Amino acid sequence: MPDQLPEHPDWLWRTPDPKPSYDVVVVGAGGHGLATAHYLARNHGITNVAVLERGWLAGGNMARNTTIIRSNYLCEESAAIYEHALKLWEGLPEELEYDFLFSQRGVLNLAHTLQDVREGRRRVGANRLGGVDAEWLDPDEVRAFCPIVNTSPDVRHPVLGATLQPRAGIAKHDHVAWALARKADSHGVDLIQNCEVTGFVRDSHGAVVGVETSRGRIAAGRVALAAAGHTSTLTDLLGLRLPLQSHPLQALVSELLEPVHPTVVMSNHVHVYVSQAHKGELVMGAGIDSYNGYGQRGSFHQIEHQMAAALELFPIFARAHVLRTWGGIVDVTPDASPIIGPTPVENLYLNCGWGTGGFKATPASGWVYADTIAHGRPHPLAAPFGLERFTTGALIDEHGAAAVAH
Amino acid sequence: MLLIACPWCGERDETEYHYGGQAHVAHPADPAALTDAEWGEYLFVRANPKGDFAERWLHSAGCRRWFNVVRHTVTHDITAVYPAGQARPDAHTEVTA
Amino acid sequence: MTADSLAADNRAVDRLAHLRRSPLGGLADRLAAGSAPGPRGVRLREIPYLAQLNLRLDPIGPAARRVAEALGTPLPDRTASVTVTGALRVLWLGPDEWLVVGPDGTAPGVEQTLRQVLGDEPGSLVDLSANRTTLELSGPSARAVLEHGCSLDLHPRAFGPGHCAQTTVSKVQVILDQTDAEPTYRLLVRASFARYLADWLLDAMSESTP
Amino acid sequence: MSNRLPTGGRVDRSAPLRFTFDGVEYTGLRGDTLASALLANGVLTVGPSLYRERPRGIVTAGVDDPHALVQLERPHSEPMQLATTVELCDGLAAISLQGRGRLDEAPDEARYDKSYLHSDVLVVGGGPAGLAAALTAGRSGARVVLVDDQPELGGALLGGGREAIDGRPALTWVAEVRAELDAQPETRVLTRATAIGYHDQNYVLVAERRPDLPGGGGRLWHFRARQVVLATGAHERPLVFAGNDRPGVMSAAAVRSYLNRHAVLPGRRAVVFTTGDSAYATALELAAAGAAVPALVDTRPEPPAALVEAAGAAGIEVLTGSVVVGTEGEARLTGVRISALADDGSELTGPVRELACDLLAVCGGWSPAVHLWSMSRGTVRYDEQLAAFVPDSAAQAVRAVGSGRGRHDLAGCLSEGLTAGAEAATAAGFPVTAPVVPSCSGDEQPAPPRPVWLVPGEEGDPSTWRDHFVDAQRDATVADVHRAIRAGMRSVEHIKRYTTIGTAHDQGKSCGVAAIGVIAQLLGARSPGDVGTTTYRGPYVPVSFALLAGRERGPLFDPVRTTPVHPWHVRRGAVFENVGQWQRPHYYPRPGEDMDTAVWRECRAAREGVAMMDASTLGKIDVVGPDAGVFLDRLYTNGFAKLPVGSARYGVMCRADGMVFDDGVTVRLAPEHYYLTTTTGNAAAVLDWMEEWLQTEWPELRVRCTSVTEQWTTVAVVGPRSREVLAALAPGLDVSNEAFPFMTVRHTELANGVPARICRISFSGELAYEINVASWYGLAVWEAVLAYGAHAGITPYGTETMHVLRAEKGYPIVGQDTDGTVTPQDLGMAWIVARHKDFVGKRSFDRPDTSRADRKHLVGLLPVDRSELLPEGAQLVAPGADLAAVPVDPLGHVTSSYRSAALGRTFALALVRGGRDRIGDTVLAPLADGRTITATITEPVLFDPKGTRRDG
Ligand SMILES: Cc1cc2nc3c(=O)[nH]c(=O)nc-3n(C[C@H](O)[C@H](O)[C@H](O)COP(=O)(O)OP(=O)(O)OC[C@H]3O[C@@H](n4cnc5c(N)ncnc54)[C@H](O)[C@@H]3O)c2cc1C
Ligand SMILES: NC(=O)c1ccc[n+]([C@@H]2O[C@H](COP(=O)([O-])OP(=O)(O)OC[C@H]3O[C@@H](n4cnc5c(N)ncnc54)[C@H](O)[C@@H]3O)[C@@H](O)[C@H]2O)c1
Ligand SMILES: Cc1cc2nc3c(=O)[nH]c(=O)nc-3n(C[C@H](O)[C@H](O)[C@H](O)COP(=O)(O)O)c2cc1C
Ligand SMILES: [Zn+2]
Repeated sequence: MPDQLPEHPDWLWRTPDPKPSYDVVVVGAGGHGLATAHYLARNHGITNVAVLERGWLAGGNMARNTTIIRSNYLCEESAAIYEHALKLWEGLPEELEYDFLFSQRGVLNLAHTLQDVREGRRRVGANRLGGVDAEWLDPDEVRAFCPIVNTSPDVRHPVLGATLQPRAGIAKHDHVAWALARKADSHGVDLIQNCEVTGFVRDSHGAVVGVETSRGRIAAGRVALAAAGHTSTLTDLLGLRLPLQSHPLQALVSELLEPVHPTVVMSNHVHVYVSQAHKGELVMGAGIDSYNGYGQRGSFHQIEHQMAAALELFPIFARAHVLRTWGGIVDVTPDASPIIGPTPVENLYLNCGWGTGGFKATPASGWVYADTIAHGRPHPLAAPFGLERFTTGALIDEHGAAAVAH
Repeated sequence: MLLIACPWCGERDETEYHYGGQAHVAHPADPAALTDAEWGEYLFVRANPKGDFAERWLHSAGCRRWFNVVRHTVTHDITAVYPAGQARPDAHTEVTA
Repeated sequence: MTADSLAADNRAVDRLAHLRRSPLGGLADRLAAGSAPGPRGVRLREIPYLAQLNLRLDPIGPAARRVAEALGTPLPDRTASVTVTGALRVLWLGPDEWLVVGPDGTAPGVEQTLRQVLGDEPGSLVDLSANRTTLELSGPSARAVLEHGCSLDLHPRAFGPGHCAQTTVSKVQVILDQTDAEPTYRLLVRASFARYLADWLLDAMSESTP
Repeated sequence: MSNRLPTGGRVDRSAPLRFTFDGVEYTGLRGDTLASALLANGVLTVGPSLYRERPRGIVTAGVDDPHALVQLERPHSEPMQLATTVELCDGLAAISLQGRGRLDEAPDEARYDKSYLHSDVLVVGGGPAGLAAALTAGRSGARVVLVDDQPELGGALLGGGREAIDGRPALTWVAEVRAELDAQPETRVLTRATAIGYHDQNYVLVAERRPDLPGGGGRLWHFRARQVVLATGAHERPLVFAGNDRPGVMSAAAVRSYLNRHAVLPGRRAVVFTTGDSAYATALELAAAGAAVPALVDTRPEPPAALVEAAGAAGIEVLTGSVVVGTEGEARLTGVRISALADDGSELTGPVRELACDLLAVCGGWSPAVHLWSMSRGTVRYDEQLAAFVPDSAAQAVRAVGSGRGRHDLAGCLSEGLTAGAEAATAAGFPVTAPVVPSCSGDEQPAPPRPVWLVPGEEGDPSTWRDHFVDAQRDATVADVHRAIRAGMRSVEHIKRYTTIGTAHDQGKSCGVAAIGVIAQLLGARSPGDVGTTTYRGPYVPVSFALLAGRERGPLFDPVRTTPVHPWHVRRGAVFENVGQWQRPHYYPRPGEDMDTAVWRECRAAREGVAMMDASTLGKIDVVGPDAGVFLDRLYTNGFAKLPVGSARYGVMCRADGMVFDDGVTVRLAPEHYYLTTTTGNAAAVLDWMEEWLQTEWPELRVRCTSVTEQWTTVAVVGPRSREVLAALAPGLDVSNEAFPFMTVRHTELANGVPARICRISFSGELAYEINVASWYGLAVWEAVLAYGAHAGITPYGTETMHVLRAEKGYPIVGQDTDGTVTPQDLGMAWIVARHKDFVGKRSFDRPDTSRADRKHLVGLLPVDRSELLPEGAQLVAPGADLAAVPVDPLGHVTSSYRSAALGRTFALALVRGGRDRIGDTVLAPLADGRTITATITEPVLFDPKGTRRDG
């Protein structure tokens, strides 16, 4: 008999009404907002916290991502924060007392050109120096690790090798969010849904002292944005302009299939990333749409291209069926790295720009953000990701590592 | 698949075009006169409204002309198309809700 | 001056003809084999070595008038798309851009004449005859074949003889020029993409041919 | 046992078809679906449920079936097919599934096609409403397309029997309409064609099944429609009661459809359970077909008297105000338990009555198929009267008609269709008026239903109702919904994700709204309207990856670009490298040679004799106009306006952020005519970049750019003996150093008469020429060069040798030695950055980070062991670094690394932090296998640093 998914806990979270005032108001109950609330309470003892969510909890990108978790980023700064996340993931099911199906099945990043090979080897080397597990596989080893990948040399874009991060994998996105929400709630954090932040309350010095919401004004000692694709719509209200563009990013699932795909495969060159979730559906991401969009939908040609690309690498998928497609709104920065830290506006903190790849960072993002908010200065792992880099030019360019993202 | 009317060629599928981001961002006349912050802003910061957005498209598979479009970033309704260099025809303020 | 006299001199070409290879020269048999006659038929062939001069200039300047006189026809605008003058077809490509297409060997003559009438007006005239080749797709099913990979509205109410467009067919950019109502289309394609386009068309034609 | 009725139905009794299911042989008829054929053979059970392994049966007759999933094995292999939509064919073989399909490793041989079509009016759905719409729209002369997912038109009428239009059987009207549509020159009808997605700007995707093709391929239609009419009908809802998943519990409309369309009697003794009028027809027709119908259970206390009377006349007892509360049986239904229900629906009243039966036909109400409407961003609202979500306001040029918007009588459907067709055509510019609505009978406007969302269990409370299935495909029950709510969930989206209701193969087509009803009830909401729906997403039915991929697979996946010389490269046995879409010779091994040996040989030829390469893939752009020089000055870091006519210059372009973007040589052919070359991979990007600046920033510049990449074939002739080869090849040209100096261009006629543009430039440090000819002559000229160079042993070389030669000279390759984070200064090219003019990106060099002294610099590396090759991509660390103490501080990485014939050793280029200040230092490259290579940092130019060789 096929695996039953693990039972959820009997109790998840309360549905409280907002109080007039909190020490910290987190805007956005995605994974990052929830993890921030959890670590504010757990690591810093700050529990008079509200997480305000315009819709249903974790209904943004957290509900929509392809759940790939890895830390094999190119730049030291990125690898450090993503690896911090991966280490946290490894203990998170226990910490949160919730089996959210974290599965370290490895991630292959395929190389199809000589330049891909150079870049792959470069990343493997950099990762190893950074303490991130990484291996280089030749095509035969790729086939051994994932037998359904077409490693024939006679295809248009033959597989010339791959990087493998064995500790990478996937987790069940919704359950992660609920696990964080449940813990945050149990620490006393108020998770307030259907509560959209529509404005900011500022004192005579311009410091933010509260938010206006669809459920009334809420005073706040500090306001921490974790609104992903919507971040700049909020900072626009403060006249704070950010290097962010919100784009549609689509994904899709197949019907349930017997296990065929043992790992996670990503190919920047052919534009594929795919895993098979526990229930049995293939989970696959499409390319990012070029234009700005807040519609949680993208253009269908992305999906068509994605399918053609998938069949180049996985001929066995030809007769799998697309069951459902959807889109999210990802906030992309010029260097494909996030922005974390204080802002020029007093009491206002920023955690955004995770773009196409922030699910994997969820616990570390919350960890460093909570620390930053609690101490009013960037956590060391967050320090390189401040807004100043767009002035100094010290970008953390992850386009290579993140080309198709995740 | 958006349908965009090139001012020169008429309605074509989105795949014939190349997206160019926010319209009406002029290259500073004298970059050397700018502070690092101002230059950084020119390089990296663009409007990102949820609502009507004046943006650039290039008809790359057609007449190869750049032009401007006012498109709603939620509904994708296109309310204006005009050649590069022309002022934005409508006086809408961008909605950021 | 008539357009045909413009296009007269092709001696140089004759002399070198044996050295030329067209991008699809080796494929003629396959193109023929993929074609089919009949009421649902469709034919595909390469028309190699067409003269192609890319002309760019201000459409309302004095040079445009001089060019029109030399060609014997005004430069087409978008709505006119194509004008035919003698053996030459003038294709509208953009608000200040045209492609003058003529028979094999006519490029030098046309170029010389146009360069003269252009004078020192800022514009450009670039010989692209070898940059692209031409595939001709014709027959009752030609439109249906194109519709497998071209998102333009090719219905006679929207597109017909005298229309041209730059667009994409499958993954390839083409200049599409409908030359008659049968319909017959010319697809002008960059040489390095010609093989792919031909293969793609042959594959799409197998939908239409029995 | 045969359940096939002797007469009737739309099946061809003269054409028996053999098929197997789970290995057992059966026969069916043309016109059957796999499901109807199975039912005809008395097979009802299709496969156990996903988690609980409960037996499950066929429920509906269409795309909304929750259980009837099979694995097709013949005529082709395909997982997760609905037996209710698979058309039977001879030799078909299928097996049952337990909720999961199996992918077949055998290659998929089917054909997949796409087509783009524009229409004035697109009608989705070929039932009475859609037919009526297409008919009027078509009469206007507009371009009309009607798509329907069934093999024949008629929609719900195909499953009916008693409906009449203009006094004749409704299907006669259908046939007449079809004939008229076929005769309209601009109308097109597609059957077996399912609209799967409705996107912005009236972009509708339609998946057409083509079972006639071998392998069962399909076609994906891309429609752009000025106006759309959605006539997609409605799905009958199940009811939620204990044991409602037992095989033998079927949709009442489906039972009727099997009876009338396939002449199959799915049960001998049937109970009907309904919340409204429509199932009375099922009961009556079952009885007429010979089944015993002991009871019709109606939730309404007072159903319409005429219906009750008609049922009574047929010997059917109508139990009003009642519900089925449970079922009996194991693999198949053997009986039901019936009870009265309190007025407020909260509890069962009165005694439970048991009735033996083998079929329970259920109608829980009708849910208009609002999927496409919703995908078009139209809003839906909950209609209390209809107990259904119906289309509300449109967001695009679309109209919904018929039972797809809650209109459940034939005359009404026709009327709405005729009107919408006329309105749509008129709006598309083809004015027409709707004809008079014909008279209809046999399908009258139903009385209001009495929805019952949750039939109380006979015992326990919702937390224990584990056999009240809400989404049976996911084995999700009322107890699961209850648990989600008890855990704190309030949003329907959360409950969906917690219980996985609505996420299975059918995407909740039948159970979705029923689930909302259950949720509303358990939340204590006033109405399902307060709970709302989850988001409808495409595709409307699952479609294969292969269909979406279309014909652009395998060889057609991505164009392969080749040069005119390509056939020669192939003949010569070149090993190719993909560079962008181009295929370029990587090296030309001779028999027995590996890559290293071949490259060593090719390099030596270039350094010692003469070698040639096909450089045609370089991007080439004609830049023409009085301001061309000024324009190039603004784009390149160095100056071009003052370049003499006939001369060439190397240039570097940066992005506005100051990072190197491209490089190449530009020649000034005439005062107003430059000929610019780009790297192979960047050709299109550079042209786009140039035009972007011209059109959007500097429209005042009188410059025009034209790509001439394929106009020219470029043959590079390289090496000390290249001059003598050129002299022979171009007899009319004075090739002396004085007459044809470095970085100049000449026009000449080659010995074979071909006109050529020859540039004396060098990417190897050797004396070298690039011969450009019209690409028609490319192959001939390549062969001529080869012939004229034969006596000098001219050697063709590929990209690898090119890379070695340039690396020996320290010339970077953009994209290999740079990665978008490298400035010209980082490359040691401060000399190429003009101080007295502005250019794109210049301001960026003054930013704090870009002006740091310890940025990564391009340097040379010489492994201490002269034969040790550094792997490209290898990281570099300081000597003495403790590799075990992660994180280890990296100094940089190897960008290029080769064996040099000229140097007689290995060498590399690398980006190293503060590298120019470390020349002479050693660094370590830790390798994957645990070894480390020690290397010395040097200047990047390792061969002929004084440049003495380039003049020959
Ligand atoms: C299709 C897709 C695939 C992806 N795949 C991967 C992957 O494989 N691996 C990976 O690491 N990452 C992936 N990502 C990226 C990842 O999902 C995001 O980076 C991450 O979820 C963002 O953080 P979040 O969870 O906090 O954001 P969200 O879940 O989007 O949270 C932001 C929340 O803020 C709320 N909000 C916004 N405005 C307001 C307001 N004014 N008031 C109150 N609340 C507000 C939103 O409703 C939302 O719930 C993918 C993303 C998409 C769309
Ligand atoms: N008495 C009742 O309560 C009741 C309830 C429902 C329907 N009806 C009757 O059924 C008929 C309904 O007529 P109608 O025309 O509105 O609907 P219909 O159900 O007759 O026709 C809809 C057609 O659209 C097709 N379809 C649905 N989605 C599609 C898609 N995405 N792509 C392609 N095809 C698609 C269906 O297969 C069907 O053939 C009327 O006669 C009505 O009275 C009665
Ligand atoms: C990893 C993952 C797996 C999913 N699996 C399924 C699935 O099996 N069936 C399904 O209907 N939807 C599945 N979904 C998609 C959700 O139903 C839904 O489309 C997504 O959360 C976006 O929400 P929306 O479509 O309501 O906007 C999955 C989503 C993710 C991120
Ligand atoms: Zn255009």
